Amino acid sequence: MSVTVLYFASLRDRAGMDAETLPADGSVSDAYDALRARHDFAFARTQLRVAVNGTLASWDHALRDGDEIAFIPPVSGG
Amino acid sequence: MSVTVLYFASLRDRAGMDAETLPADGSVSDAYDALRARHDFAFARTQLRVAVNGTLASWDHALRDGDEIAFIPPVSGG
Amino acid sequence: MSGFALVDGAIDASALRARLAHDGAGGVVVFEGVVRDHSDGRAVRGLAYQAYAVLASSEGNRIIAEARSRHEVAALVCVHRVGELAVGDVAVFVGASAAHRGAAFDAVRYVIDEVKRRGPIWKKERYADGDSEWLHPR
Amino acid sequence: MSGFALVDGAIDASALRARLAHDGAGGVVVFEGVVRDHSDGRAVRGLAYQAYAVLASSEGNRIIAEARSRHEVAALVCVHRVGELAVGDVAVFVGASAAHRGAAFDAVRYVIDEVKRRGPIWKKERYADGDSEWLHPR
Repeated sequence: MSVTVLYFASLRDRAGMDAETLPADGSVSDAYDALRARHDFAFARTQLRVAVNGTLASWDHALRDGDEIAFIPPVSGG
Repeated sequence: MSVTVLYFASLRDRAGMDAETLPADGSVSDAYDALRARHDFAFARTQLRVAVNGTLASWDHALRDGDEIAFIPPVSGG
Repeated sequence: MSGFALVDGAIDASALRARLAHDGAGGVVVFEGVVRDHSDGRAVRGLAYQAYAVLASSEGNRIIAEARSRHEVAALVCVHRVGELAVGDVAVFVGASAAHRGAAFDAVRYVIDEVKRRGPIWKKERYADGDSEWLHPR
Repeated sequence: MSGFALVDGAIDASALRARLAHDGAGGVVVFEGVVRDHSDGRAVRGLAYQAYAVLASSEGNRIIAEARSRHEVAALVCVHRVGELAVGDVAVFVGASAAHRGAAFDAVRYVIDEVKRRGPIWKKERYADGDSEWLHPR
């Protein structure tokens, strides 16, 4: 089972990519913890929101094959 | 001694003129009371503000020769 | 730039907006009062505005000064039109620029509220039924 | 008309203003967020905005709907620019028309406040000293 993860702003710079598709299971939390370790992201989960398939979701969302996940760091639009 | 009186909005329509110059003495109040009787103005003094020589003034302002008086009915700009 | 003016022709909102530009200003707020097609349930064809020009200008500039003393804005302008207006015409323009948007919102709102409350300017509505009337709300 | 949109070119404020016109609307309020020449005491040369487009659009339209449910407006639009911007460029436009000006002010302010608070859009500042930085305020 694989999911696609989208990166924005400083997460994108840190990861060095816009997106990646990778094998994953468990929850969105589990995915972030693994990716945080891999890419050395500075943000704790409590500083982020998360979206699944274009909709805001909770951290305990159980991943399904093909899910598109986005981690939303603190915003600064406007 | 004479003063000039400016009329606006419904006061202008009721007086049938933009302005008139007329002999007067006493206070601005006295002038309004006389003009109200002459032109049948609907407004009581308490509904109006008054300006003398382009500046808001009080009703007890004592008229001087050449004063330009304006009675300000309730406003509706904007 | 800042100030109040009466004009007897169309208000050029784009030109006024351009005068608010300021490299230090992160927020621009504009209010435009537009002639509506109805008033108190009656169909409106148009309006006329009349002003006591000398006092409207001094009161308008006093209101601008009050707003500037209360709210930190870079620029603040108000232009009110007089004469005959049709439905959809802009009767009054108020615009502010400011480093922070809250000040721009508050300054514009202060100016339009006070100009409406105190400015020696009067509106005559022309109704679809041919009647017309000066408004003297109280 | 109502709605939220992201654009990657210049925002045409006059064209957006024209879309707010409505014969029943007596008040039009516009907010424009403009790139400032400084930020937190540092000289700014320009900005880049990045958005999560699909979520920014759905959140933006949700914010518009919330504002409409709270404030009686005829039209309400918000357009946010993404990509590279220079000092003085308009980053975001919010405009409302309403029968009564209070509703237009309140709706515009609600939308800009919420878009800034919730919209998945990020700003990268380019400073005069050559440095640049994504802003993640908290």
